[in-house]
Amino acid sequence: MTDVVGTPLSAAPVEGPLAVRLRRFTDLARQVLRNKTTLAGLIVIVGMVLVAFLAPVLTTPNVPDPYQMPRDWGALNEPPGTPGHILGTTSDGGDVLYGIIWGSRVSLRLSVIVVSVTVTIGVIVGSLAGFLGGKIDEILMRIVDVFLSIPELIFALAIAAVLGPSFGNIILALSMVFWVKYARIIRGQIIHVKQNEYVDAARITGDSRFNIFLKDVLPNSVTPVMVQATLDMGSIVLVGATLSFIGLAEAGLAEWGVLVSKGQVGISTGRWWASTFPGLMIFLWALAFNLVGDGLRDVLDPKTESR
Amino acid sequence: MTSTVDGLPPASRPLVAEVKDLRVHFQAKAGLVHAVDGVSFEIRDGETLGLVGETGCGKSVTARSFIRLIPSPPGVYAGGEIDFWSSAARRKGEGPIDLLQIPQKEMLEIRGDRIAMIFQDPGKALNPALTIGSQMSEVLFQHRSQELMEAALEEDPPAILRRAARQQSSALERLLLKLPPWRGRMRRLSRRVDELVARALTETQISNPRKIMDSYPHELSGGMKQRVLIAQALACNPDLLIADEPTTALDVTIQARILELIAELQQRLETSVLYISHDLSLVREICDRVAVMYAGRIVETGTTKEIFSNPLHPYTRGLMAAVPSAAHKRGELAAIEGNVPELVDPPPACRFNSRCPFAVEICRTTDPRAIPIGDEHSVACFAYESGDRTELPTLEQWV
Amino acid sequence: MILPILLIGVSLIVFTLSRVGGSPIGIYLSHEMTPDEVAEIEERFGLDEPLPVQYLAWAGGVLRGDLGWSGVSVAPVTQVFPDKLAATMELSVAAAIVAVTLGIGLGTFAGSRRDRLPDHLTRVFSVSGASMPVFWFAIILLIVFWVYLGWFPIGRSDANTFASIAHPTGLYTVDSVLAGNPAAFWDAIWHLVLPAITLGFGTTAIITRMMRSSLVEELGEDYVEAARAKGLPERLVMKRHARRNALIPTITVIGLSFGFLLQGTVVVEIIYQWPGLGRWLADAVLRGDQATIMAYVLFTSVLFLTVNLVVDIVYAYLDRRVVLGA
Amino acid sequence: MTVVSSAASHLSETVAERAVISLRGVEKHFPIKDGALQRVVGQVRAVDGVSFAIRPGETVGLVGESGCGKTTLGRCISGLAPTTGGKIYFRLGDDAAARLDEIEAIPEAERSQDQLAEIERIDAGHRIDQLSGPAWKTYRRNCQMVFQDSFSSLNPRQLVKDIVGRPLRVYKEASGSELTERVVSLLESVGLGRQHLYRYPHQFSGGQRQRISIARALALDPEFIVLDEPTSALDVSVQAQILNLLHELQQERGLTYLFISHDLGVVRLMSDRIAVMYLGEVVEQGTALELFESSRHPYTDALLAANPDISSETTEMKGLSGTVPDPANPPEGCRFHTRCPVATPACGWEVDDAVDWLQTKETLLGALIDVERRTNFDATLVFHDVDSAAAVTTAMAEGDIPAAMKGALANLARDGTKVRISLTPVEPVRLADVGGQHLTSCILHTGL
Repeated sequence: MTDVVGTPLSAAPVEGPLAVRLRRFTDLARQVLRNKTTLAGLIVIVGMVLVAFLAPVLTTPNVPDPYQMPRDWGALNEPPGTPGHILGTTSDGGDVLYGIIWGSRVSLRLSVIVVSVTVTIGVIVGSLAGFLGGKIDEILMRIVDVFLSIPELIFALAIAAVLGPSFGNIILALSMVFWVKYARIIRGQIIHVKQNEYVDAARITGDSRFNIFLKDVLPNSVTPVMVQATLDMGSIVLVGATLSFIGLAEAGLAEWGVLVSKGQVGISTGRWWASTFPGLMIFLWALAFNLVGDGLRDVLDPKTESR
Repeated sequence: MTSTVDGLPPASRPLVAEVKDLRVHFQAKAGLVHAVDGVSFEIRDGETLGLVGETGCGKSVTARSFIRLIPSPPGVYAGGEIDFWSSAARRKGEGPIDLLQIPQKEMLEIRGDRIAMIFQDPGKALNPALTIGSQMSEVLFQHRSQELMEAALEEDPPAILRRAARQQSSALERLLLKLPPWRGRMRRLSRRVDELVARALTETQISNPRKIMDSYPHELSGGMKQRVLIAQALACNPDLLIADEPTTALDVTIQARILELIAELQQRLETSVLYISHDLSLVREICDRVAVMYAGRIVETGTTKEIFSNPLHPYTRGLMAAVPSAAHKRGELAAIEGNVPELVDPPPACRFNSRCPFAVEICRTTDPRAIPIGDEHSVACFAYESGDRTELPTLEQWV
Repeated sequence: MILPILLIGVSLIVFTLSRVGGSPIGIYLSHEMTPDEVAEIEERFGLDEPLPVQYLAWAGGVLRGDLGWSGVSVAPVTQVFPDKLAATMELSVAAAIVAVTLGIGLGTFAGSRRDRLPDHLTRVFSVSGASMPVFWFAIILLIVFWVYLGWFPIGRSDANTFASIAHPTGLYTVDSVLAGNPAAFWDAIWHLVLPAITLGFGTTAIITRMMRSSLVEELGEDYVEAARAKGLPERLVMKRHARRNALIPTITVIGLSFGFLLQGTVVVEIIYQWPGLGRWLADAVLRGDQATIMAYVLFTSVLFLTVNLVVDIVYAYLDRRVVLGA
Repeated sequence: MTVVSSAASHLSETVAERAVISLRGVEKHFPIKDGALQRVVGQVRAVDGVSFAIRPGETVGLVGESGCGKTTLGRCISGLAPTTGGKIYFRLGDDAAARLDEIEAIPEAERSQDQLAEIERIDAGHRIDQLSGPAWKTYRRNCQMVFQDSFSSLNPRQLVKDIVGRPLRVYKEASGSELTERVVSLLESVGLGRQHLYRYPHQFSGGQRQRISIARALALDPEFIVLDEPTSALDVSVQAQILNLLHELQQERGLTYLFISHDLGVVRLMSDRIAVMYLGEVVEQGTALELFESSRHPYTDALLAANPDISSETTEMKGLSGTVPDPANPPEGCRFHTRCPVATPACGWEVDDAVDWLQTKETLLGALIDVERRTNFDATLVFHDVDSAAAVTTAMAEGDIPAAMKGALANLARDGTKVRISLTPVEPVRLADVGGQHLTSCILHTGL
């Protein structure tokens, strides 16, 4: 009923393959950025990533370990606005601003590592299950189901607790838990994409199974994974910070969750700042990636709004 | 199957509906899409009017405009009117109402009661989560609540029951209605509705209505679902039935049965039918008159006999020659080259000019108007404009 | 049918974790013990047996209700469990009620006004909910409503009120109703408001989003148009057709988001000093109390699976095309 | 197996001494799985013993309604779906086919070692599921397919050049600028051009996309193309373009087509010979002219009657009652008997038909508790109460049931709430020649 047909094809100028592919990409990018909230999210992300990269320039790194909070024993519990401690200090004299800046570095590292590891594992497992099918699919998916039976934060928490408190272990624990989602998504996509007639058409040309998987199946299956990965860049920081809030990171680490936990003690006496600012950063980080992820989904994958 | 109401010839029967210069536009990113762009035709009492055209020509939008089903936004009724004479109004000698102007409340009273619709895909037009019986009873509750109450309840039923019969119960009331003293009367009411639903199903030659009523849509075959939808549409004995490609999703042998059924019911109930289709040979079988649509406009209207024996518009001729038939030799179908034009902010012109082998300058710059050719035939083509009638080449020359 | 497989799988994971994380008898050991004494304890707990045997022994113990010794509570796990469970259940059920009603309501509200102001506002709400660190949100609410405004208390109940009534169920709202004590009831509710809101916020966001998008999808279905063509008023079209069917996929999400809710209890209980399972777990994590952690993981998974089983049954009831067990 | 022999030998109309594709009793059954253990509880007999041959240069039309198995058969022939029974041969010589006929006429147990070896030798060289190496490649290259849905049959992430050029790349026929030129000439042969090389499928209309599909199928210069409803998704004016194009290409390149469609008008126009399928079986086959001018099967008659021809003025459309039966449990005898307007008592009436008839008697159906089945022709119906049982017995005896079914009713006896019915058993119907290479399975015409 709403099918209004046809751009007159002959009118458009002839373009080379590169130009066509590039234009497809820029068209998509323009479509994504047309949405104002997506654009806002992207700006926040760029800002935070910049801060992460420029941390050694913006602050004087603590020695020997810049990821440990510096202690200014002469300025405990200073409120925001104190000279030298614009966002105030913690109960043991840690500068909140320093924690926020180096915390963004920690969060960036956390999310990049966990997302790349989990996407890789997830795509491999999901592809094996979805493309090969049969018994392999059956076994892999049962494993995935078992993993999904434990709420992910609880699972990660148990692993991290067993491994002992350290931020490295948090990264490890999250990597062990979060791949499952991707395996499931990509398997579902592949099974769906496999039914398309272009896969049959490729089989008729006589191309190998592996080529068909690589050229026809995988490229048409990855979109939801990209969307999910963007969303997870945010939610992994959320979960990671929760774990360090509970106490699974090293004490004194310049990490947002640790800082909120540290500041929590003081709120009953009105010292609100040590928790509020780092927490706000977690919120902004997650929000920004959620906005961009939503925007991507609206453009790339409008059918599956949320699952 | 030309039906004769009161023995009158088609041309002199009273009007049921008259569409005048209807325009429906859609707001798209690229601009305003003129999906329906100045459509005029009339439907007469008891006749079947076929509205034919290819995908995207605006036939479905035109049909939905009768009961204002176009979602807005993005759709806009940009002009024109649809005049409608209900049987009651005509009996009382009242004038028509403009379906595009009446308030929403009146529109709700017309939908499903005076004007009913059956849809292209019977599999999708039924709610998968409700039984057939409960879906069909909705129509009766909506439009026949008064009669239902009179038949099943006492003289002046309490408000809670009146509201139930009008489907206005709140969650709490629905709970209360399951308890005495209302439960018994509620049961009488639903028994009465079930009877009416069963009768409506029997009308469409369903031999086991009670079983069908308890079924869910997925348990029925496509043909059976379409029967159910027809029964539902005709339950209130409407003045006009809009059939939007009702058999496209069905197999041919089932399709033929459904068409027989519609024709038979139409004869009996004296309903007028607006039949939307892309299939010329079907339209020829079942319609009294035909209007051919192309790219948002009507290019030709006339009696079925006229249109098929003497098609005038180049598009109509091309379309007919493109349908494979026993008369064709392989490889010699008449294909209309090119594609349907874009309908975003179109300039004044004959919409067919880019594909028309006979197009001349005026076709590209001016909107054509409908030119009457005889009593029962009109065509929107400049070739028939001037008095000297430069006739187009014949159908045979198309190929 | 798949449930036993999942339960066995979960128990295997828990067992593996408890063996990986150092000695499961760490809680009984101390530095003063001689190697012989350690070996004796190991033998007593069957640690000299091969792993499959250990697993079976452990699983058998779990089935008999032996979940080990909780170092944090200095008592057997099964003994401290019920009270803490009641506290957590009261909190999560309250949060779930908030989340489901609010989520479905808001989702319907937004979905039926697609791309208009209410829809945009709801989107802001749901995106923030999904991005909100629960522990930070809890702290912010505490700062505002407890520290500055003093409207709501923390903890689970007022000590005097607690002592004034009996606690047969451990659910204080229910207990106070049973005792016929309105003051105790209000006290229980009062203590419940902030934690329940905090806990429910994220879940509300998830449900809202799902409800909105599935409603938008349903509204585009042919049968909704057909319902309009029947002359039904928009209210009925929405209620009987669109909303009802949009609930079907939403139900699944509600089941899954229950996991989100459960994991949220950990931090919420820490911050609001709620004496439930979550806080118990956090303590155990800090003190390296394996038995408590594993008991918690096991329990949470079983609860999560049960909820989703119920959800599947409800789903099949709502959507007659689904055949259970297939 | 006599069906096979008659089918294969009678189709040797053209002079060439081999067929392109020969089907011999092809079956494709899909298992129905149920329960947690996914046990197989039945078989959907999508294609159930189909035999015919396709000669070089001709177009065979395969027509039938949805679910009749025509698309599945097309997928089997093009090698996309493995068969579960019967054999499909590629380029089987007529002499080899004749040998197979001879040997297969002998009961399996009585065949000699030599004969078995001969079958094995023929199979190894021509049977598509046993081909390997170069033989498989030859088959794969020469048997292409065009699909119904041009949206889903073109990879949305590939440019037209990659889509059309892909077969050339797979067989390393061309690369670089030569590949581009070959693709351009392919595009030109289907009415597109160089300007379309670097476009994505979504930038084309339905008709144009179908042209791209055809260009891809032509890339390796195949002998044979399966056309699976190539124009069903298109508007008539565009359909005409594509049908003309297909004809033109066939003339130029001497292509052989299997044209699958539900549209009789299109099949009639495009095909030299036509096979009509119903519920997994071919019920009639013959030349297009024979089939349309003097069909010998009531199902074909029904299709014709339901499909008005636009050029004739006075056709009365007629449909069929009932629905297509479940292919997992096809009717006995002639599978069409449940809907056939001219069914006789010998057409295969069975217990299920009696139960189906009860469906139309609502009150009686509700009283039916159990069906104790001895065979498909003999069962005891158990009713809730004596009255219902008596009512059913009377109705059946007094001819409330279809006359043909009543004719087949051999025994009807009531014992309390139980009604025993037995119907005359019949053999499955077979395709048989009724003259002029016209085959039908209708017993009214075959007299079997």
